[in-house]
Formats: sequence, structure tokens, C-alpha cells
Amino acid sequence: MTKPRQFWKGTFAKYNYQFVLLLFLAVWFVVMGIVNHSFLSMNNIATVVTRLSEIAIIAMGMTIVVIAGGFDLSVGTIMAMVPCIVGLAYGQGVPFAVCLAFGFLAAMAVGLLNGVLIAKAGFQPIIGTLATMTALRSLIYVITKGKPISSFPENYMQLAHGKLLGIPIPILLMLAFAVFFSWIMSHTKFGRFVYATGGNIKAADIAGIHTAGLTIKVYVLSAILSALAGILYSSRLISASPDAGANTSFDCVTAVLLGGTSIAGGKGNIQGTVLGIIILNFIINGFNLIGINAYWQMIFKGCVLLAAIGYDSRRKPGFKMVKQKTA
Amino acid sequence: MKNSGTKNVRKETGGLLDTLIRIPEITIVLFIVIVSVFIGIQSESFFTTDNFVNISKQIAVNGILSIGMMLVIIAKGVDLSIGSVLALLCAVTGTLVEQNAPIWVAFPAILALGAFFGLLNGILVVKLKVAPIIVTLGTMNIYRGIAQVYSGGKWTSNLPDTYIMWGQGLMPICLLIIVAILFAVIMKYTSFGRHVYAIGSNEESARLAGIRVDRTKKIIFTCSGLLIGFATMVFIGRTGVIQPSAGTGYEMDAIGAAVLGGVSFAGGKGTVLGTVLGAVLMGLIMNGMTLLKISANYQGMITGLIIVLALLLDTFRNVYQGRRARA
Amino acid sequence: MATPLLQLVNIRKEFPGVLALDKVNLDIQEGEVLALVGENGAGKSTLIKILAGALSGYEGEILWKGEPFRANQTWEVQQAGISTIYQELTSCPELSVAENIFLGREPKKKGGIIDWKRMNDMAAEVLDTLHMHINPAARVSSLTVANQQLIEIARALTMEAKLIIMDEPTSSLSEHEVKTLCEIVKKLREQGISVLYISHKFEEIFELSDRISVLRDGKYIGTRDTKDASLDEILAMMVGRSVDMHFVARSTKKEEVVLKVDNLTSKGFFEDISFELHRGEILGISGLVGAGRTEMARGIFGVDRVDSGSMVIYGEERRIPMSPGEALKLGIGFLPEDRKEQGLVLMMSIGENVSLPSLAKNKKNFVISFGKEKEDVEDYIQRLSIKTPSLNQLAQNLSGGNQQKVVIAKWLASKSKILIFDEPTRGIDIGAKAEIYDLMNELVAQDYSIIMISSELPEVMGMSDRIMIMHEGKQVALLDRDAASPEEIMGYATGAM
Amino acid sequence: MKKMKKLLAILLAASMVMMTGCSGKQADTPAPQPEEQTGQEAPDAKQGETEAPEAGNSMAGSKTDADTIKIGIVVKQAGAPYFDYAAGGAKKAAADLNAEIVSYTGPTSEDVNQEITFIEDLITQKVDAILVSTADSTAIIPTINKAMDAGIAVFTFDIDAPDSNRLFCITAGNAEESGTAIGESLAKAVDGAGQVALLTGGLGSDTLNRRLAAIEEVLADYPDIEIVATEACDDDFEKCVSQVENLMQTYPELKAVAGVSTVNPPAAAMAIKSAKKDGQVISLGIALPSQITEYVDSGIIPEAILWDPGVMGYDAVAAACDYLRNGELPTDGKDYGEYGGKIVVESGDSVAYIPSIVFTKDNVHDFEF
Repeated sequence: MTKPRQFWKGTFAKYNYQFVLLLFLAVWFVVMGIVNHSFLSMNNIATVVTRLSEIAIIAMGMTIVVIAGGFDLSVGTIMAMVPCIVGLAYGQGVPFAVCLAFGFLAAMAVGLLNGVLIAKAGFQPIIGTLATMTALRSLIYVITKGKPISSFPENYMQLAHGKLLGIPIPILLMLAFAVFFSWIMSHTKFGRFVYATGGNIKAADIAGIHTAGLTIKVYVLSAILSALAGILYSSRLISASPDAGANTSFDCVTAVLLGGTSIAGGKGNIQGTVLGIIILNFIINGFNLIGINAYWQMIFKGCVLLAAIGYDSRRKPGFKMVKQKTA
Repeated sequence: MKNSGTKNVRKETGGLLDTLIRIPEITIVLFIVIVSVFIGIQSESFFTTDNFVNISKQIAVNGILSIGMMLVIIAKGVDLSIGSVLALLCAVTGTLVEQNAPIWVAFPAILALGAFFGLLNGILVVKLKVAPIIVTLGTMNIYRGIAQVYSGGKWTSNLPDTYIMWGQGLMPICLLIIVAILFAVIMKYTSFGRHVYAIGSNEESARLAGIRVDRTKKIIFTCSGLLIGFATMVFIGRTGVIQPSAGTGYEMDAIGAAVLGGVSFAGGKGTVLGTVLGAVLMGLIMNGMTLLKISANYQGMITGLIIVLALLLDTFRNVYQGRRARA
Repeated sequence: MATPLLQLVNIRKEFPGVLALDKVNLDIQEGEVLALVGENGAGKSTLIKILAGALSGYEGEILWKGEPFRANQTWEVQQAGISTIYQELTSCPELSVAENIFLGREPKKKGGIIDWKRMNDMAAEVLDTLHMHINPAARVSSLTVANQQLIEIARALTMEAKLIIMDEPTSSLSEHEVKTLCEIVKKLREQGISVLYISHKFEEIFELSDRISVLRDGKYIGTRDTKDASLDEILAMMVGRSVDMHFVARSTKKEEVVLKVDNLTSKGFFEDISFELHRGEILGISGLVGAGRTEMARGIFGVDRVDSGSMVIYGEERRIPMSPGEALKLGIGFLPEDRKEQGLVLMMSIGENVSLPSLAKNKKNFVISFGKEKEDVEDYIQRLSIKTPSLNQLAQNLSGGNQQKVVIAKWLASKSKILIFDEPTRGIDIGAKAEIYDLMNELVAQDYSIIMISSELPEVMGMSDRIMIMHEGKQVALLDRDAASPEEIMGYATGAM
Repeated sequence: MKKMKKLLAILLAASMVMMTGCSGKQADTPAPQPEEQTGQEAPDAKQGETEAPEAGNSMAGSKTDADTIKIGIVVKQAGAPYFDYAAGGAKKAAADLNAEIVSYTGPTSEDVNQEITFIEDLITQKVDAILVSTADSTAIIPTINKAMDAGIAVFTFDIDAPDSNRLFCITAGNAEESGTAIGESLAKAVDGAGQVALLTGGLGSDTLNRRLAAIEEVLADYPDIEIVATEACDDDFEKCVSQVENLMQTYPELKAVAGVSTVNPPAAAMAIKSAKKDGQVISLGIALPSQITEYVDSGIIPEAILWDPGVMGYDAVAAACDYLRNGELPTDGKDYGEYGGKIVVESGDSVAYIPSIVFTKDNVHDFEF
């Protein structure tokens, strides 16, 4: 017979961290399903998954940035900016495709700026993106004069509210992106180089990887995904709010870390992040359904994060996360 | 044959420019001078005693908080929970006021409680073996949740003058100066201070050199918490009201001040003087915005721009210094 | 026999899946220099970490002055009187020399205030005994690697310890600094201080030690009195077989110049370096640590920018690479001096590490072909006989020698024919060293050309076809192997000639 | 990278095609709506909605007095004193009228996206009625309509979403009206001449911006009043104090500051008090009386405007119960009892007004909120 302690050390520790997350999710579903009957209804699950798809798409970009050893605070602001630009331009009578192009180009420009500040000028990622975030929010206020924008084409809302084969389009998009970027990260050179750069930027440099260029690309990619989420978001609300996305970056980082991606870079994956987002959103959903207020939810979310990451780091003896990237 | 020593020795002679450029705080001083002169030319109200008193009051809270943040960043961490701890301390002060606690009870109690919450952060960092950014991201949620749940969101007005006085007149700047000098001495002249730098510079080396790394980390977070206690008293004195929702986003202001002042996320680098100057620059920017009659919509853009410029200047300083060191 | 100062009884340490130490017994008398030898992976480093209190959770007993002693924390151990000089640099780069020396033991005035003046004075004093003339207030990050190593020694000396553990203290020191250290060790012995001396360099071991203890595969093999021991015997104990450490003589063909460098200069680091590298040749580069050899290599490979110079590769004039990517395209490969910091992404698998440069070089194929990658990598794992259960093993789990082979495999896989090896055998054990030498010989036989930077004279003399010697950033001599004598090389390297 | 961008573009294009494909089947029957401040955006925003408000009629009168009515309340910011008072009133009404407040929630900071989350989860819970105070009158529309479609009676309170299918709004006045009131109070306080500054919470807040615009419109009629600046403090009390200090420094002639967020007047008053400029500068605007008593007493705040949030909450619950039990929407002069008081509904409008209160020295101590 194995002693409990040995079981913990031996058998259980071998399980993948993400398996434990899944287990948690399963337990949560069972408990919540018993406590509240509507929790497990298809309708509820579809609603929750639909609304988490936007932030999941942003978090995928964030995951890649964090794996590359960076950090992006500006995602929420980009998410707010793009639909404002698109809506404003469309209100001026610009063809919608051109408006979209404007929006995405603007997002890419911000991503480029982030990347250049961090990879070329040597800014700390947290500070470089903090500066662009601050400036960008102000830019949004200037162009929108603080008013929500709702000049969008008639069919615009179908993007977020429509269904294909009975599945809401945002969910399909999220799944497509999740599969696509998991594949990118595991099967392409780009993904491999991102892991190498985040794992050891000096070694990656010497292996001939253009790490500065790669870092810039990663931030541009994060900006593009944030822009896309912004489009989905505004399509869901049929309106672009200049205040949107104020908490997005922290929500994303929480999910990314919960999903097992290392803040030091070089380790993590898209699946984990999606799992993290799903867990966080179903926690909120479950608490909402039994009427527990947002502040208790905050406390619980914080505890889940600490417990999960604490478990992950203690699972591997000697594993430390003291290393930080300075990119 | 003699060992010919260091590269450092060779370059220790040089012109005034070289001497100046080696002072890490030089860029921030330069920037403060430029910004001051610029505002002074545009606005007569700038170079007046009243205005300086105003600025001194306005920078005190962020100044005190950023010294704590500096400690944590030097040790290669970051404390995202400071705004939430401030809120929680405000909530507790609310109770103290309602119980008619005299200030000589309340002030030490708040300091002790702040230190306690900081220590809790420290213990979690040490015990969970998780990067401080993750731990404090968790406690940021937990503390804010508790603050709101504990206080029920209630504000307390009509505070006794003994509470208000800490935020009036020259008191805030005096407190800031006392705290700054205290910590400048601690950082330079105590083992604890040097060990903070050692841990940030190379944690493993510090441990092998016999430094009690875990204990030092706990003290670092305790100090950060203690300083939040000081900041809370100034904050309450300035606002004249107790607001359990206070302090949102203060962690970013404190990080901004510290980084502008030359503290590096790579660890081991930074001074109290630089950090306080960073807070001064941020205060000047805010003061200048109003004095120069800049529309609120544009203020964020200018703030972002100044942060980028100040850090770029520091990048150039480092590059120049590097060149001189080689030549 | 008197009570030993330190006695280890049946020390056992298990890592997940690995038995690092198994029933190790050692004893050190007062005023004795005990050498501890063993191949890498034999458990020396683990043993030292346990002794230093840097690793907890071991079985067995440690007796210190006859009393049971549990080493749990580094500071406890240091207070008891054991100080340690680690093989890997453990200084804090952002702190000053004096601070590093007195880290954790800062001299204080009354009231707990650090006495900076006394600290700097005391630091100057101990630096003087090491013949180092550097400013105690200088930042350690501005020091050369050798000086940083000496700082660690200075730190151990100031601790007034009864036992000093030295883990390969000379690995990055040049010859004359090694001599200084040897004198110091002898002086310590006269003062009654014991030294546990770990090294791969037998010259030092035989010169310094009273007894030699041998570990192999985590097991204690035995102890010999140095005066009775022979090199062959110790080697046999270490590897469990006899090793052939002889360098093979090669017939060199000097026809084709594959790489020609002219007037390569990077101000402050090196000046006017010019040389030719022939097909199938090993060009050794010798010099003291800090002579600008590594910087030159990094310049040629495009890691750091150079100020001026020109380069001809395979007869074609090329600009000097601005990035490693460009160098890679020109067919150059670079094995950096610090494989953990620069050579490998430790948290990636062997396979991923090996294929990195090939992927970077090949601009086509966005998608990685796993089948081909696996084939290639497995091929190189076999060719270089890298010992690993699978190519999915993480690089951090390999021994030093095998890690080094992975780094070499990276460049072979990317079809680089000009290889720059910076200290290819640093910190790896004798068995692995011999394998690396064999590998290098094999490579040149296959028309690869190698520039080898090395601080070990026997290695430079044994492996190189020609030897270039650098001193303070300048190229001072270029000798043929047969024409060079150790004295001559040392003379040039130290600037005496 | 290039290939990736291409793929992204294709995916995006594909989803666009999908949505145009789906768009044919939408019903397009805009309901009669109060025309308060709808810009040309409003019709656009409504286009996609599939159901006319009549769908809600099945709810009307569906409950008997014996049925406990389950109500969910979603506010702009949970934990803000203003909304806590409103919830207090709502709970009181629930106790009086056999209803149950199953949930009183809101985001921890103003965020319409989180509000939507809460409403969606209330729909899942199948509550009978939802009361919403929205952070963004436009962005909330699809969600309110979705709730109505699900057979839930949606009432807005405090801040309206007039272009949605919501049944009724219970408020003390929309942003324009409260703004106008502040503007007039301000003009009166400075005697129609002098420098004034405006303060707001967040620059992106729809309500606050509309209030500001209304103030500016009123002041446009007073050529001698100069609005020197508008500062935004992000609802950070200390930042607001600093900004007012800086304003007084920049404009020595400043006579008054007016705030449109409840944080502003007490913060401005604090700055005036600590600069010892009482008597020279005054502060007014929207404020909770309990937070300003000392400043009203000392004259720094001559008057402030608000309404009783508790009454608003009470009336909203009462209106919802009335609708679900008797099928009646509020009408002019409807009396909701001693606490709830009478409401005003203009003819043909779907907004019920509770009285605004002006707080002065004489009455500021009479209120609990």
C-alpha cells in the first residue's frame, strides 16, 4: 500500500497541471449543477462561452506575448480603439471594408510601437505598454469626444449574434483561433522561435533568430487579435464604447497565468489559457446564478489563482520562477 | 606581474559630462528641469510658493507608495496589490473613526495593519515559491474584495481634525521626506538594504552568500505594507473622507514613478532619490496639465509621451555610457 | 587519529528519478587539503551543495568537530565556520566589489549602520593578498570573469572559516592567477585551515592536496594519500576504466582558405585582428581571460557589432555579419563559452534545441516538418553519441558534456562548416572531454574548420594546427603547433614576450 | 508572419460573409419610442432587433398577489454608496410587496460589458423582472431586448436606455435634465458672471458626458460666465482634490466648480477648504447629502442636487410588481405609498420621474443617504 504522501508525490504529481484544472472545472460543474439547476442548461453554457470568446481571443495573443517573455497592458485599449475608429469612419460614409482596414492598421501600428519600444529601445514591457495604453485611451477620448459610437452597418451585429450550424459565430471564431494558434505555436517555426526567445533570449539570438523582429511581430499579433476582439465586442453591443476594456489586460493575464503559462516566458500554451478563461468565467457565472456579489467573486478568483499557481510551482521540486525577462 | 584590474578603473577619469552622465538620476533631474522651465514660461502661477505647496501635497501619496514599490522592484518583484491594501486600510480606518479611536491609536494601528498585509504577501511569495507579480495579482483581488465586503462600501465623512491634519499644509511633504530619508539610509547603510540589492541582482548568489533570502523578502513586503499605511493616513487627510473603493490603479502610478526614477525590473538597481524624483515628475506633469490649460482629453497622450521620452533619454544615457566605457 | 574536523557518514540524496549520492563517506582533518575528484555527474556538486546548506532533504549524518550537524541553511553553515567558493560565479553584478566580499557580513558601526569605509579598507586588504589591484567600490559587473572568480575567493578568505570548500576555483583563471591561488591554499594549510579542493586539473591536485578522494556515479570509491597515488590510478578510480587522453596527430592540409579576417577592430575590446582559417584546420586561440578572445569571436559571429575590418569567406568578400542570422547564412557556427546562458534554451527539448539554427537559416517552410526534424536530430544524436533516452528530453536534464554536444549538433545540423568553439571543454569531465576532442578530430577530417578558444594550454597545444595568441585585445603571435612551446605561449599571453 | 496575416484576413472575411448571409431574415419594426436624445445612430442600433416590444405583453398581469416576484437588480457599480441606498429602497419595497431581490449586483468598476454579463446570468436564472441602471445607454440595448424576448420585465432606473425595448424607466431625470439643473444652480450661484470650472468622473462615461453637455448648453445663455476648464478625475477622490487645487492655482479668479459625478463636489470642497479659499470659491453639483454635510454647513457647498436613490429603488420595484400582477405600467400621479411617493409621467412617455431634491443648509441633515 502506498502512503498518502507518497501517492501525492508519486502518482498525482505526474498528472499534467492542466488536467488538474480540468478536474477543478469538472468538480465546479457538478457542484454548481447541483446547487443551481439552470447552470448546466445548454442555454447558459452557450451564453457564457459566447461572451468569453472575445476575451479568449485577446488572451491568446497575450499568451504568445508572455511566452515570448513580454507583457501587454495595452490590449484592452486597443480593443476599445478599433471599433471606435471603424464606427467613426463608417459614420463618415467610408465603405465598411475600408473602415475595417483602418481599424486593423491602427491596431497594428500600436502593436508595432509597443514592439519597437520594447525590442529596440529596451523598455520594460510593463512600462512600454503602460505608456501606449495611457496615450491611446486619451486618443480615443479625443476622436470620440467621449461618446459611444453606434454607426455600424445593418448586418454588423450578425457577426456576434449570428449562428452557423446552430453554434454562435463568436464561439466558432474562438475555437478556430484556438486551434489555429495552438497549431502555430506547436507546429511552426514562428511558434518555436517564440518559445526559444522567451526561454533564453541570448541563446535564441546566437541560434540566428532575429529576436527583436520576433518580439515586434508578437506585439503586432497581440494587437491584431485585440482588434478582432474589439470588432466582435462592438458587434455584440452594436456600439463602440470609449471606456471599454479597462480591466481586460488584468483579466487576460490572470487567465494566462492560471492556464499554466510562465510569467518568466518560454513555457505555456494556448489550450491552458482558454481553459483558464473558461474556468474564470464559469466561476463568475456560477456565483451570479446563486447571487454572490462581485466582491466575493474577486476574493474567490484571487484564491483560485494563488492555489493553482502555488500548486503548480510546488509540484515540481526545485522549480523557481525567480527569473524575469528584461527583453 | 600585476593584475591590471577593471575596465571601470580605466574610465574613472573624464570630463564633467562624463561625471554627470554616470549619475543614474541625471536624466530624471534633467527632465524635471525641462518640464519645469517649460511650464514656468507658459504659466506665471507655476513658480509660486502656493503652487509648490500644492505639488508637494499631490506627490506625497504616490511618492510614499512608490518607495515601497521601489523596494519590491529592486528585489526583482512587483507589488500589484498596493492600491487594494490602501483601500482595505481605508475601510479599517472607517471603523476606527466610528469607534472614536484617537489618532495615536489609529495611526500606529494602520501602520501595523499595513505591515501585516504586506507580510502576508511576503509569506505567500516565499511559501508558494511563485513570482511576486502573480501572488500580488491574486491578493490585489482578494484585498479589494475584502475591503468592500468588510465596509459594505460605506463612506465615512466628517472626520476629526486629528485625522485630516496628515494631509494638510506641509505635513504630506514632511512625511514623504522623513520616509524617503529613512529608506535612503536603510538602503545604503543597513545590511537589509544591501541584501535587497543583492537579492535583486542575483538571488541564488545572495542565498549562497548566506543571506536569509526568504526572511529578507518577507521584510521587503512588510516595508511596502508599512509605507502603504503611511500613504493611507496622508490619503485620508487629503480627501477628508474615507472611501473603501479608493486606490484603483495606484500600483501603476507607483510603478511609473519608480521606473521613471531609474529602478529596473531586471532587479538590483534603483535609488530612493530617483524614485521620489520620478514621483515629482509625475506630479509636475499633472500640475502642468491644468496650469497649461490642456484639455482633459489630451492629458493621457501627453503623459504617455513624456514617460516614453524620459525613458528614451535614459536609454540614450546608457548607450552613451556604454560607448564611453568601451572607448 | 584525531577527531576529524568534518566527517560525512552515509550521505544519500535522491532527486526525482536520480540517485545523486549513495552512501558517501568522507572525512577532513584539521589543516588538511583534501582533493575531491570525479567525473561530472559523479555527485561532487550535490555533495558540496549539501555541505554548504544550499540543498536540504538528504539522508545520513554530518559530524562537525565530532558533533552532529544538520546543514539546512547557508547562513547557518557559514556561521559554523564553513565557507564555499562555487564553481559557477555567484557574485551580485550590481553590487560593488567590497559589498560582494562582505555580503551578509557587512562590518557595522554601532546601531547597525554599515561602515562603508571599514568595509572598503578591509576589502582592499584582502584583495592585496590576492595581488588584485582593483577599486573595492567598483561594480562587479564591470570586472572580467577571472576577477569575479577572485572576488569569490576573497569572500571565502574573509569569512575566517575553519573549512573552505573550493569547487573548481581555477576554471576561469589564467596560469599566473592559478599560481597565486595555490600559494594561498598552502598558506591556509599552514594556518590550520582545512580546504576541500574540487578540480579537474590534476597538476593542481597533485601540487596542493594531502589526500585525494574519488567519487563515481554518486558512490564513494576511495581515498589515497597524494604522495602514494599515481595519476593513472586516480583516473582509473574515477572512470572505472583507463582513459586514453592522448591527442591525435593530424596531417593537415593547408591549401584552401575558408575564412580570412583582416584588421578586425572593436574599440575597447580588440584591435587589428587578422588571420586565415584553412579547410580542415583547427586554429587555436590562446591568451589570458579578458584578452578579447570571446569578444572577437562574438564579433565574427555578429553577436556584437565590430567597428571595422573585412572578411573573405570561401574566396568571396563579405561584409562582417551584423547579426548571428547573417553569420549563419555564411556557414559559420558558434559555440559560446557559457552553454547554459547562451548555448541552450534549457527548458526546451534536445530536438528543439538542435533544430533551432537550421530553422532560422531556412527562410522557406513556415511549418515545421516533424518527421524530418526527428530524423535529422536522431541522426546527430547518434553521430555525436549524445546519451539521452529520447530527443524529447529537456536540455536542462543533460550532463555538461552532453549539453555541449547538443550545442555542437545545432551547428552541424545547420550545415555550418566554419565553427567557432569558445572554451568547448569548460566544466566538463575527463571522459566527456576526450569525446569532444575525438569529435573535433572527426569534424576536421570531414573538412570542417574550427577556431578554438581555450584557456587550457595542453588543450590548445594538443588540438590546434596553429595557435594565435592574444594579449590585451591585440594579436601578438601566430605559431605553428610544432613550433610552439608552452613557455613561449605563456610568454606571449602574459605580455612578457 | 505573412502567411499568418493572410489566414487572419481570410478568417475575418469568411465570418463577414457568414453574417451578411444571415442578415436577410431580420424583422424590422422599430417600436414607438420616446424621442429624447436619439441621434441618427439610434435607428442603426435598433435595426437588428427581431422582436417588437409587444412580446412583453405576455408578462403583464401574469402573477397573482400570492406569487413572490423575483427581481434582479444590476447597477453601474456595485458597492458605490449611491446604489447601495437604491438597493436599500428596493429591498424595502420587496418586503412590502411580496417580492424577492434575488440578486443585487454590478461590476466593481463601471463597465458595461460586465453589466451585460450580470443581466445574461439573470436571464438564465429566469427572474421575473430586471432593474438596470446602465453604464452605457447604447451598448446595453441588445441585452435588454434579449431579456425582454426571454419574457422578463425589464425596467431601467436612474440611467435610461430609451432606445431599447425596456418597459419603463424610473428616474429623477435623464442626464440632460440633471445637467440642466446643475447649470442653472451654477449660474445662480455666481450671479451670471465669472470663471467656473467643470469636473467629471470618467471621460468615457456616457451619462456624465451628457450632463456636462447640458451644463454647457445652459451656460451658453450667460455670456459673462466663462468655463475655464473641464477636468476628469476617473472617480479618484484624491486626484479630484489635486485637480481642484491646480485649478485654483491656475485661475485665481475662479468662482465656482461644478461636478457631475458624486465624487466631485465633496472632493472640490475639500480642496477649497484645505486651500482656505472658503468664501471665494464654491463647489456644487450632484452629491449625496451624507457626504457633504460639513461642507454645506460651512457654506463651501451652497447647494447640491440629487434625489433619493432609495425612493427610486422602491418605485422601480413597485412599478415592476404592479406590471407583473396587474399589467399596469406607471401612470402620471401614481402613488407608491408613504416611502415611494408620487411619480410624474409626461403623457405618451415611458419615463417616470421622482422628485429631485436640492440640498441646502436647511435640509441637508434630514437625509439618510
